[in-house]
Amino acid sequence: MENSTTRALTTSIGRRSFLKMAAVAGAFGATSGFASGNVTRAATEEEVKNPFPGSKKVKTICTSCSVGCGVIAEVQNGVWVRQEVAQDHPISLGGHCCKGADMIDMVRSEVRLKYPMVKENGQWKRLSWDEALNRIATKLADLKKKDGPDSVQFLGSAKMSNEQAYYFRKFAAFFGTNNTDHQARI
Amino acid sequence: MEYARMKFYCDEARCIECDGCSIACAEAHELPVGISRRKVVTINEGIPGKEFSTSIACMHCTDAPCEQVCPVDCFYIREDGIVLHDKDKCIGCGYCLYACPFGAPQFPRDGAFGAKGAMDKCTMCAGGPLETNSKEERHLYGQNRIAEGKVPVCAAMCATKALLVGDAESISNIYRARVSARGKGANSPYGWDRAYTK
Amino acid sequence: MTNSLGDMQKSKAIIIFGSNPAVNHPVGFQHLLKAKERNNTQIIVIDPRFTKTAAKADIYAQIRPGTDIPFMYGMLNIIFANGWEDKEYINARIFGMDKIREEAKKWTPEVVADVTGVPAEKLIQITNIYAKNRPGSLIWAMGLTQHSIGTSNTRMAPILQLALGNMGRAGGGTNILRGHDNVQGATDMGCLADSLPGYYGLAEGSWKYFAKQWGVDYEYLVSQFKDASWMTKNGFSLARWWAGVQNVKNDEKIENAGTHLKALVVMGNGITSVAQQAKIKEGLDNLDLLVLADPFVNEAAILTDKKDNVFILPAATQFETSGYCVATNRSAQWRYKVIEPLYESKPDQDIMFELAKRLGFYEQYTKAMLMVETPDGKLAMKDKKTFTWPEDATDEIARIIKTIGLTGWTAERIKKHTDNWHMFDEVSGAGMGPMKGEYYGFPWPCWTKTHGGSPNLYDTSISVKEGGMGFRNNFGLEKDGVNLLAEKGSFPKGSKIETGYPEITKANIEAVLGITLTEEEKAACGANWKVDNSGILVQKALEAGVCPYGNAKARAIVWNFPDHIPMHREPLHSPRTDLAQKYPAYPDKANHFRVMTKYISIQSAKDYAKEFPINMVTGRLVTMNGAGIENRASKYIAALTPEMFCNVHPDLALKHGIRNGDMMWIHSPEGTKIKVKAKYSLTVLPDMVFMPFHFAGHFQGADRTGNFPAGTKPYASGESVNTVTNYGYDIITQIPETKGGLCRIEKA
Amino acid sequence: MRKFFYFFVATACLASVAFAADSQIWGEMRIPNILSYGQEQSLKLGALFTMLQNHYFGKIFLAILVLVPLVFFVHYKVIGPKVFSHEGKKVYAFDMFNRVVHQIAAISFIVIVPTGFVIVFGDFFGGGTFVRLCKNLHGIFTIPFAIVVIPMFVMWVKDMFLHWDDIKWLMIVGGYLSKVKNPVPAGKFNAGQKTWYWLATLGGVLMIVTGAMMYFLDFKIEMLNNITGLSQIDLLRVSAILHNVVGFAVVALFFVHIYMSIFAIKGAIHSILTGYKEEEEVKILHSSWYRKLKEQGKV
Repeated sequence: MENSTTRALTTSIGRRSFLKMAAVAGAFGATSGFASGNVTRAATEEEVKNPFPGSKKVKTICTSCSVGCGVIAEVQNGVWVRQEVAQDHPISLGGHCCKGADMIDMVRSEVRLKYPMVKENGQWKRLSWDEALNRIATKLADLKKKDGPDSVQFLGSAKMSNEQAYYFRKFAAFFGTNNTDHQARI
Repeated sequence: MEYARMKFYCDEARCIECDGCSIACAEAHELPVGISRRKVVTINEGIPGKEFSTSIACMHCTDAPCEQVCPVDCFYIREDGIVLHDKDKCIGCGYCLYACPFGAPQFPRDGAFGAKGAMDKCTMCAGGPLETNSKEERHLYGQNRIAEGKVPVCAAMCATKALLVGDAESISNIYRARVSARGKGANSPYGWDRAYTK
Repeated sequence: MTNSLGDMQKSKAIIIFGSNPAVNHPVGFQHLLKAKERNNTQIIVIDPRFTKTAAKADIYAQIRPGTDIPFMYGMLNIIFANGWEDKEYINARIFGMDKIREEAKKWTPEVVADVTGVPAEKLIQITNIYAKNRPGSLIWAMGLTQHSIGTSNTRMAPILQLALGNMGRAGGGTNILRGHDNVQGATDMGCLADSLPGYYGLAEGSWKYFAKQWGVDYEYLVSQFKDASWMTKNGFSLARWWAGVQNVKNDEKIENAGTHLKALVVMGNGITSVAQQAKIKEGLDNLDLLVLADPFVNEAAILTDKKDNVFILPAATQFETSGYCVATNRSAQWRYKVIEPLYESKPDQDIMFELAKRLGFYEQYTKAMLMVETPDGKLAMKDKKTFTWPEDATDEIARIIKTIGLTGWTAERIKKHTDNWHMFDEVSGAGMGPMKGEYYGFPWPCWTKTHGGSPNLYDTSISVKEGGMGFRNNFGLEKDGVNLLAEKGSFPKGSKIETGYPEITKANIEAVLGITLTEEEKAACGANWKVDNSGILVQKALEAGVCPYGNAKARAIVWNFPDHIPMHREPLHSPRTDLAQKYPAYPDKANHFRVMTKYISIQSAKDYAKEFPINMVTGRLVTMNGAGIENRASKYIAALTPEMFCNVHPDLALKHGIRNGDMMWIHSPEGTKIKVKAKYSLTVLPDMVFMPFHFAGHFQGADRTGNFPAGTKPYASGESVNTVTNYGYDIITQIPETKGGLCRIEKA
Repeated sequence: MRKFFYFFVATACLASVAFAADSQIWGEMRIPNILSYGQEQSLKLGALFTMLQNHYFGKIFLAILVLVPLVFFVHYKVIGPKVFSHEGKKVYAFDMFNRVVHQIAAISFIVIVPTGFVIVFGDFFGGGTFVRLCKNLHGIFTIPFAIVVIPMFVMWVKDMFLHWDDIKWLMIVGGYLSKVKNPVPAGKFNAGQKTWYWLATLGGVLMIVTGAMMYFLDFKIEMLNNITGLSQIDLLRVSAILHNVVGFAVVALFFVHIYMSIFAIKGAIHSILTGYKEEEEVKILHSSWYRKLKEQGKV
């Protein structure tokens, strides 16, 4: 709404209090979720226009702890633009602790590792995925041949999905060692 | 037409200082680091029986002291009781902070000589005087979830549902129901008298 | 956890041992707070520290770290003395409670008070409240497990619950609050050094089962190993792998197929939050190859001085791939992909597949995703050439893992629940409307593709089809002439058999269930329900209201463990030398996860308490989890807890001239030290310090954050407390003893 | 000496910014700092400030802005200015140092006072850029004043102590209520000037300190917190109240000072520009000083 309108309203209602929304007549039903149903609100379509047009909401699960809170991610053109509230999730009921409320920020953190790197002579060097994987695989194969598969230790993660965790264990089995573990140990 | 008066209330028996609300707020409105529109504090930490936590932001006082002292009159109170302000008018003098019982107004430091920028505070996720849900509004005031028909993000994401938002009467009812279920007398809630004066 | 978070709203009393859900599981804690309002539930917190959970508790007992067993025996002592135990329940469903009763007699409230530091009156008060308000739920977490007697602790707690008849009841149970988001799932998936997926064990039979299910010859798998004998031996664990690295100075003998460790491949594991950081650093420094795949730079790369062959690979976060995760209550939820992997990051499975291709086992490795079970108990190939990640992997897991009843966890079903999460009840998890008859996330065991999951383990008040069951029959039918099966009258509701029974096998099914199988059925089913591809054994059992794993007694006596019943043993570094002599640690153990692990030789080496008089407790902050890197890399969260600190009581600090905000040194008996900021707090006793374990990047006073590649340094760094946590490992699981150590403090 | 002083001021300014980084208001200490109105430790200054600012400060400033000039207008019309011969001999009253110091302070005041009014009546100007600019000018032009206030204090302090003449001067209101040019009892500075001096220097310092506190919010002077026992937020509240109250006096006397120098005594302003006062003016308005000068043979 324009400033001028609000100013006009101000004078009629009182010097210091004015309303922005309420005066704008129009049907508007989506006032769900408040402690009370009779929230003072009525707004035009223009007012309730979606701030992220064309976005879709993806249901997913928080990656912080084992409570398993629901997360609703609002995605616009492949960009996670907003974290929404999973109000009807049966465990979390929309709740989040600071970690959960910040999932979006974790994903788009500026200090993420952006490309594969290797330390050579004490210096970090960027390299391609292909080169990185080739070099790692060659070294692993060498060790397996020379020292046996038990010269390698695998450490998986409790942050993986079940499929990944299962395939991590399976990887160690196919590599030929039981030297594999994850955070459940601690 | 009777309007509800939108209020926050933090139930101390439920608040566990998880900081979910303050981070949800910072993240939803993409606030600069150091601006905390909402903050959780614990009082008497480590003293059995006396420790409690509470989440504080602008309480959207009925008779808002900030609005009373502002020399440039940048505050306005919506019919539903939400206290908002116009950042384009604000001169960053800090008077609202001196008047506020909750320490809600926040001042980013911008410009030379450590001058304070325009004040920033909780908007109850109702944006500001610019065009609703416009980029400009989001940039200056953050999301306008109220306009979208959504609950302010802090209360919606409260881990233990300690933080309540809604019209004052409904909140009182919820709180009363909880207190009677617990079978204990109500503590005098923090700042209740100021924020809830009729 | 045997029950669920919502289920705790049905409890009348909740006892929390060494867990801090208000900080570690804030959202889960809302159910406890609601319980207080709903049932006037009495919340009892037993912790060395006055935690945020304790602040919300009705009763709080400040206990000396590592003395939980005496405390619980003390409770049992009072319970038995007053006859508050559930005699009928004990008789029908528990083996060996007499031995517990005998041991409990020794632990009078006065003895307990001396050992634990909890006054006798408080113990009596707590026991009184807990025994008289049933069902009572018992919660624990790392406060019980991270001890050299961790396993005994975790046996003791269920024994207490069993004595009161709280197991297998809504509102009761032993509710272990797991840490990471999918630690339950990853454990179920056997991402462990001592197990195959689904807890199948490392026996030859298990390997053969898996070889068959994976569609490869058993001999092929054997050929990958050094030899078949190494397939059945535990590997190095996360806690002590460093002991096996070449050139690491260590007097503890290793047994690792004649070689040392030379390479370490880490995916998503913050090894900077594991005990013995100085040793871990030494281990890292001496590796030939270090591979770290993580969305953020794994701080192991910063910790090590290794100059070559350190690879850091950008792994995608869980929001950039999909799959399912298992919450602490054993229920599965689908984690939908939100966005494509950012930057050059790749999901973990792609990294594994790419490595498998280069190592030459990709075909065999992924073959099982294209396999299906047929009703005749055979395995067939799906009629498609390429697999779909992750759905085909989900179904592979559902097909293979039968021990814990994952058969019902198909991708389709799990997605259905996540899509419709609004159709489930907050308290019981029961579905409504189209989801009726199912529990949210199908908490395992979920026996078949139509089973609705089991909300509470060992609950006999509902039928097996609805999620009921007795205790598992896993250790034979009798021991020393005593029946190990449940007694007459104890059985899941609606069961055809009204007494105990063994687990269902091909050989015994007809006799146990009193049915006859057709010849085809006989030909189709496997040897027992755990390896039966046809599903007939489970099917028939469920039809008879019988639980496939049997109906047995819970064991209070575990004859294959060093302590047959839980016995108190002082921490290796005990502040009470007198008690350490009375309750000594285990003998040293050779070849414990491939390395000799010391107990008594450490404990009796010297009187630690003289030089290191201060108890050291570690724990989590609400702002972070695990090694903390992902939270410290978030600007808002980093601003809340910007630096490493040590909570210290002002009385203790001032004795050492340390003012609030001063830097202080913490010295460990191993000779390591860390420099941290003192933060006055009344939550700790004056003989104790508390530190969070989420920080890394500094090491023994030196700032190593300069080692981060440009643009990847998190917003907060600090000393890792695990540089000074003491030596000590559990006798069974090898979990580090980080919750009962000693230290010395000094002003920096 | 002056160099050192400059250095001190610059350091103080920078230090305040540095302190601000370790903020007391926004950091962990927030709750002890932001005390609710009703809380025990609170001095209820928040409520007091709110009440004063809401009901009184603006009105008082408006009254000063309107009434003081009005009184002078009436005085000018009814009694008229004092006119002294500018042709006669002159008395050297202010040396170069005096004049420079005074001029710097004068320039500061000429900016600070009007911008102060703009802030007080910010709503009249509609807030926004203009008022914000004035707020910043208000702060920035404090710096030159802060630099000269101590030299100013030192250079005139010996002439500024209370004297018997001052009482007499006050009894006859400096002779300004009469058109007659009777010698008025006063030394080099009369009681009015002395009042203005003390207010401008001591009050000025108070204005600088309270202003800086408010400008930086976190201008942490721990000594102040310790001495007063006040939390930072209460100190800020005290600052706001003092700044306004002392502001009334400063503004009122500033108007008096301007009226006197420009209108009430025709041409009096020249003395601070050139350093020379008219002998007749001195004789009448500073009769005691004139007598002294005569005794010393300086006129």
